[in-house]
Amino acid sequence: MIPIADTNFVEATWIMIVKSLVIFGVIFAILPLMTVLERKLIGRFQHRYGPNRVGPFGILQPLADVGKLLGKEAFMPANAIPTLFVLGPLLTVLSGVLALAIIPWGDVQDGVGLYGIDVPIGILYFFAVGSIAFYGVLLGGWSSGSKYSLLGAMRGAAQLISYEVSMGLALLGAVMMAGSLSLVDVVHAQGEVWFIVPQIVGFLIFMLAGFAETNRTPFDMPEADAELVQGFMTEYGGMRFGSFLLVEYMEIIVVSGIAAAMFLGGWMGPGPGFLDPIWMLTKMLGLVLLFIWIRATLPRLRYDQLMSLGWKILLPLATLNVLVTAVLVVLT
Amino acid sequence: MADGLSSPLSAPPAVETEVMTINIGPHHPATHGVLRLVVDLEGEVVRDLKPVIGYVHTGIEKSCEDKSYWKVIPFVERMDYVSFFFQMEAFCGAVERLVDLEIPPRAKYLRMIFLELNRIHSHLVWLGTTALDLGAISMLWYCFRERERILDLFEMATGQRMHTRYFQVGGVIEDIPVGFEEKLRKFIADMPVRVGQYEALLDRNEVFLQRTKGTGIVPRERLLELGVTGPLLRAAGEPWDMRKTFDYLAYPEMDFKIPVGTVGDNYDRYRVRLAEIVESVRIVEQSLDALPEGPFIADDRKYVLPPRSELPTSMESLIHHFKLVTEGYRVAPGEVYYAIESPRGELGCFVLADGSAKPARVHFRDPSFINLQAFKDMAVDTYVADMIVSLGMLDPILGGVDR
Amino acid sequence: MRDRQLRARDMLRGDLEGEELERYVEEKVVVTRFEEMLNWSRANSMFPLSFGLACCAIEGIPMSAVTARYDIARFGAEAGRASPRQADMIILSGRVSIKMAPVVRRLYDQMLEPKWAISMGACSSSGGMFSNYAVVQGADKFMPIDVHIPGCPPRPEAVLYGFTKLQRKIMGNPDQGWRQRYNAAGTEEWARGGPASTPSPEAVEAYEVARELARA
Amino acid sequence: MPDAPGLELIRGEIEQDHPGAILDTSFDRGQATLVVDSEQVLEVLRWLCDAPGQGYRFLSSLHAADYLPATPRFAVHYELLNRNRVERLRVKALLADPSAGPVTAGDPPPPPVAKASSGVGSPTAPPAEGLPEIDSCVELFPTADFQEREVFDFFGIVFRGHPDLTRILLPEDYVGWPQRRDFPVGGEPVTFTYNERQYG
Repeated sequence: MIPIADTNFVEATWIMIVKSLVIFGVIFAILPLMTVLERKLIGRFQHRYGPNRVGPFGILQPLADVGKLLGKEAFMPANAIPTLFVLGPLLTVLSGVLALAIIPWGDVQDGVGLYGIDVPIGILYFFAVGSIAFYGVLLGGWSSGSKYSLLGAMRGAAQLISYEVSMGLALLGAVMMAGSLSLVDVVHAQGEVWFIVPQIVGFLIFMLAGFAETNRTPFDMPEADAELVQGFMTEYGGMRFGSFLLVEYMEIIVVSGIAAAMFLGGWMGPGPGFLDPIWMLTKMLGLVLLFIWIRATLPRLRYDQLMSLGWKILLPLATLNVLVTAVLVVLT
Repeated sequence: MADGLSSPLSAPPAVETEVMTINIGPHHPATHGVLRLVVDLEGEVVRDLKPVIGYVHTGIEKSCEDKSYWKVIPFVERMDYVSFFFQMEAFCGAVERLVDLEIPPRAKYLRMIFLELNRIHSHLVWLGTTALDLGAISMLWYCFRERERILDLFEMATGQRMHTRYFQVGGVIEDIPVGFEEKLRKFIADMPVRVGQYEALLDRNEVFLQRTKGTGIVPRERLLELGVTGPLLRAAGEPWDMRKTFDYLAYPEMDFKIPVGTVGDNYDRYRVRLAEIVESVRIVEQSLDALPEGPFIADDRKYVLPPRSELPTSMESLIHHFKLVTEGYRVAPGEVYYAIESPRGELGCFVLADGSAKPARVHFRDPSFINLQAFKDMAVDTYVADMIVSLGMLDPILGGVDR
Repeated sequence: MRDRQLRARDMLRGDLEGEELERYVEEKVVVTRFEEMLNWSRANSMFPLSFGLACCAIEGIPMSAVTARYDIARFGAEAGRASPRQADMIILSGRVSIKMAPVVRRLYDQMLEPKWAISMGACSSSGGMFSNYAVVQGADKFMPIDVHIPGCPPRPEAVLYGFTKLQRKIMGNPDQGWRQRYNAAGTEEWARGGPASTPSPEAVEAYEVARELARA
Repeated sequence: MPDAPGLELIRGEIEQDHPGAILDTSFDRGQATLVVDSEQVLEVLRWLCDAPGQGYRFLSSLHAADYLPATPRFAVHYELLNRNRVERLRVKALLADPSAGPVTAGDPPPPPVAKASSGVGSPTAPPAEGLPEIDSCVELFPTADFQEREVFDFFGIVFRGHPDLTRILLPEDYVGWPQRRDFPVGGEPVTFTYNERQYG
């Protein structure tokens, strides 16, 4: 057997399986709650209640949503390309789930690492897997056979290319300070000071690019509903549409998780070791709230403004940040 | 981006590109109703567009010919359904000119109060929906919060939220109720604060400024050629407001300013409308202060229903009431064009009387309909996203466009 | 508890016996429960098509009914979808002109089953005051309508009331026999003679899963 | 508004340049109207727009009316506005109905004009026969574009030289001119329980 990646730490297979099941279960319990959280929070931002009729505090709302979406008619437009049309949502879900694996929830405790996997190429893995999502968007939009979908998909692809670069460069500073690509090592390196302090520029660029990566409000070009109806998912209905929606939230979790691990000290926090995952979750949730807050507040950028922001401001800034960090790291 | 403004979108790109014709509407989230736009896109740039209208054509003008004069009023309200008081005023004013009826001063002031409240209401609906098009979703809720207060006032005085049928030929149908003034004063005290809050949310937002500044510019001369009036024209620097130039109601006695823009871009349109809200609040305040005592409807029994209290005692009143309700009043042949300043520009009403109790022709010169012709000039050779913003800033009400 | 009672009753009657009886009872109970569950989720998660025709649009779902004072979001119906593929409910808010009627029908056809329609206001219910050459006298002429809301325009409270009526209808009170009556089974593709409308594979799968779970 | 003598002055000046263009003037309820020969309406409008001292450069509204029993049956109204002097002036171009023949006042109204307008809908094909015609003023006032289309849509008045004279508000394949006085209002009775037998 050829090892895909060299792991720092070897565990029994059954532990890995249990771990993956637990992570999967926890995340899929959080995701629906996030949708209802967003709807309720945006409601509060807008002086209203939001869903509150289904279950206590409307907490069963996502259950109803999923049930309804599952019960919808499976439909494909007459001029869609069948295989690719189905493949689109599958790919996005796949990439979202795969990216969850590297988020570190805690240190190695009692011989078990509280994370899915700890690959030495951690960040690269995140980029590699995250980029697959855009294949889903592109294929889904293109194969729908609708002009709105096509425009949305094209915007999505261009947006990915523009922002992936700045995102990578933004993380590079933290990576250089930690001296490792592994997320666990990066968290360990933040024992004295969280990287948000020395790497504030990197953090901001990463979050900005994260908004663009997840197609959230100031940068929701691919699904700008005032212009392109629903962008790439115009023709999707039922659970295929639901999975696009779900992946959006999954990507928010992933981006928040990476940001928390890279810049906010990951699981670090006062208290005994078993609180580590709680700390991680708290930090992630804080970032998720930021996402929701911004969605309720900011208008959308124009497509060309988005591009020039990415290429003319974020990219030079991120490069400069990397250079300065490199010099400082070498000097100290 | 500064370079985004100066980039020559009108020049053909270096690479060979294909024009894609895309059909926006009649159902589209950003067309404010059922406008259909056939747009030629070159990449993201609009190269040509053609508005296709008529999807809510209701035949109101034809229906009006079939109703007696006082029954026409509810029909005309439903044309431009966010500025219903203005349609009523245009029609009632035209008929008053036809029958040469002077309305009492209290009715004039009451009409002004409701017209200006309606103007605020219309601008609030515009602000909310346009901000929604821009992606600033919460503005809709903030604007509609204030709109509900206006509708409460309408409901208090007239019994209906929308389409109130409050204005009558000869005045208004009822006096304002007790407590209305107090509620209105509270509202006009709050409204400028709220406008400040909207500004805080939008005007200090770099994204909003980037999206609106320098987009959708049409020069003043071209706007005048196209017959555009209202805030669009004023944003281009032409101080043309019929409340100032023509003498109707008691506007000459009011002290208010005409907000004027400089460049004529979408940002100016936004600023002009926000400033108009503040000016309208001032007009409401002044007319409330100066509200004269006296009758709220003219005392001409030929055209105006007698007061309810007279019916049991006066035979003559009963006869008048019966005649007016069953047949209506006859109007001597003639034609009148009466125009007022609606939230969207010149709202003209042409009434042709042929001597019978029904109008022979009612035509509305709806500002949305005329202004929509400028949309092509605003949107061609801009990005499709700017086209959506320009459409929002144009503020067409499709009920008014199609009538 | 209940299936034990049922089994006891049928055993007493002697209609069913042994294993057959077991299966019968389980199927009955599970299927009705599943239907109920599905209807519950459909009723509580309505995505309206963000679509407006005329005056009523200002008072209805796209605008007033979602605003702070009325807040249809409480019922989980604020997520207006611009694409008819993702919407469950269309609200005809305003007069339907002869030019618009084919478009509305097309939108309705593009929505995926199951779908519902509310006709809001007098104009779309009956033509209202506009009894003339340009307005379709009632939207029932070209598409099935589930709930009619009277008013010109109806107050947002009336819209909410009509919506809760629709929710009750979806949950099977009254039942949905009208669909057969109107032959409102399918989409445009179905009408062209395509394959008959079948439940989606996901739905079938979910159904199987639920059955398995119930068995275990 | 120009007052009554002012209106006569305008009439006199136009008569000098375009003899026979002005058929009549009227000053009614404070509104001044020039009744113009439909063949020369464009000249009159241009004169009112360009002549020194006039400057009626803003076309507020363009609409038509159907005076059915009267002899020149139709009229196209131009509501002109002088924005410097804040004066309105209505120009009214009378148009006979060619399909009706010489109708005198008091004759029964002609049958409904619901003929198949085959050419309507495509700008290239000539409009149906038997429709009144008038010159388009789109060159002079670009704002007249939509309004002339609307008048054509509702009254079947053809504007010669209009760039795209198609139906604007009604469906393209609609037959008939609904705002003419002899066109029925249409609609249909609503069935209620009490009249179900009658209409149901």
